[in-house]
Amino acid sequence: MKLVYFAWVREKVGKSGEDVSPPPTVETVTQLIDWLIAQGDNYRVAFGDMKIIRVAVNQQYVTTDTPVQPGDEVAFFPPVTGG
Amino acid sequence: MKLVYFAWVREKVGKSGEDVSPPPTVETVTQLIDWLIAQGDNYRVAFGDMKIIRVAVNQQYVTTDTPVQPGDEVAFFPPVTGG
Amino acid sequence: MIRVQQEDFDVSREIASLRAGDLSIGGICSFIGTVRELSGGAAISSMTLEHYPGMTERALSDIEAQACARWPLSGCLIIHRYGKLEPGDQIVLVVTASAHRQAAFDACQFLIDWLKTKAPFWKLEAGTDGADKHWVEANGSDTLAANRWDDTQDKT
Amino acid sequence: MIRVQQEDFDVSREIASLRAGDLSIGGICSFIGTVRELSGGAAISSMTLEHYPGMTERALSDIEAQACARWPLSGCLIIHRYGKLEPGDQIVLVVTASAHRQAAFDACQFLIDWLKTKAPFWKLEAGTDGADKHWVEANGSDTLAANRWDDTQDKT
Repeated sequence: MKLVYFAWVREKVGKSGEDVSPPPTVETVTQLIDWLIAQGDNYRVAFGDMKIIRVAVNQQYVTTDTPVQPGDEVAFFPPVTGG
Repeated sequence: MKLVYFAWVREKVGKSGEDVSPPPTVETVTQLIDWLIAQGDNYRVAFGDMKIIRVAVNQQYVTTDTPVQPGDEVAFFPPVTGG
Repeated sequence: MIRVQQEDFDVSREIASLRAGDLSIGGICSFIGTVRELSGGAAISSMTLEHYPGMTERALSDIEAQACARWPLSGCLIIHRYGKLEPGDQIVLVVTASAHRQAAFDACQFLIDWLKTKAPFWKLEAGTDGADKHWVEANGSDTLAANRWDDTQDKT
Repeated sequence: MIRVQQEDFDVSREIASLRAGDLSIGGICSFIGTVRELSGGAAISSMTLEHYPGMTERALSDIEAQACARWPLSGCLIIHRYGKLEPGDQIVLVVTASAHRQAAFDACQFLIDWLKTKAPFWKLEAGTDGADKHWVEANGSDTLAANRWDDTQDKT
């Protein structure tokens, strides 16, 4: 599973992306985040306030109850500020 | 008093403008139009349907009960179609 | 700023001149009206725009002042052409610049709605055979579009 | 048509290319977003726009298709820049062309409202001392502006 991070989520996690292989019990975005938080303080800090985290799976906006699976590209980022 | 005509009002009257000296009894736009109509068929045709005539006195839109006086510039034209 | 002219205009150049280094501007809205080849279903070969010199400039300046009083604009430009134009030609340009995009959009629409119903211009269209010329009739939907600005003192 | 690029753009050239001799067009609305020198009251020296390559192009193409389905557009263009920009620089361009001006205005506003709230871009501002960098926070009024398009299937 490919994870990508943008803006201050990227800065707090400390990298712009990574390939991860969470256990099969990780079936949704929420479970993926919980698993990441258990991997280190950088994730705990980045995902500390989920109200200001947006998630895209395979480049489409999703809610946190969306399923994830091996091969997916999952992106985490703050509310956007383009335009 | 200076009269100016635009678009098909100009074509129907047969000139783009003229200097006129109506009698002192002509005190409003309506009275001016009635006086013009009495001057010839070209005016009768041009002012046949006042619903589609717009009037400006001294380059400001006015209603037909507006006073007119010597020295005024009075313009008659169809509803505008710019933009 | 208003201009009534026969010459064509270039929107990039006009926007650059309007901005003139004003770094408080966050958004620039512009509208260009162009000559369509069809008018009421019939093809036209050209259109001649007549206007009322003197009143046109006065009326455009007045409406520009109204837009500037109603919305927080950093800049405003109206250019309206007259004379003979062909399908595809530019007729009119409205540009509004503001710190805030909604003000720029609202003022730009207000100005073009006004131009359509109040600016003293008249279009004489020539058909493709060159002989058939007729004056364009005013459009009821333009009057409705203009009237919506009477109901609200402020749409920002 | 959508483009995501570092390079600047020229609105006249883009409009000419979008029109491409289409004589059914009667109105062209455009919006340019520019970098302001003040952000939340503090002067900035530069702004760096990060985006999500891949998702950006996909999302912009999707919203362009939605605008074309919703309004009768003859042409539509979105250009969004990324990378380092300075006060006064152009950030974004939206151009919509239609036979009818209201469709052009509505589609243009719809697209810029959407870009502000959904396009995956993030602004990192640098203060005038060069050291202080901070991520711009999303603006609640932008979300309200975008939401108004959910209530109406058709604003033409």
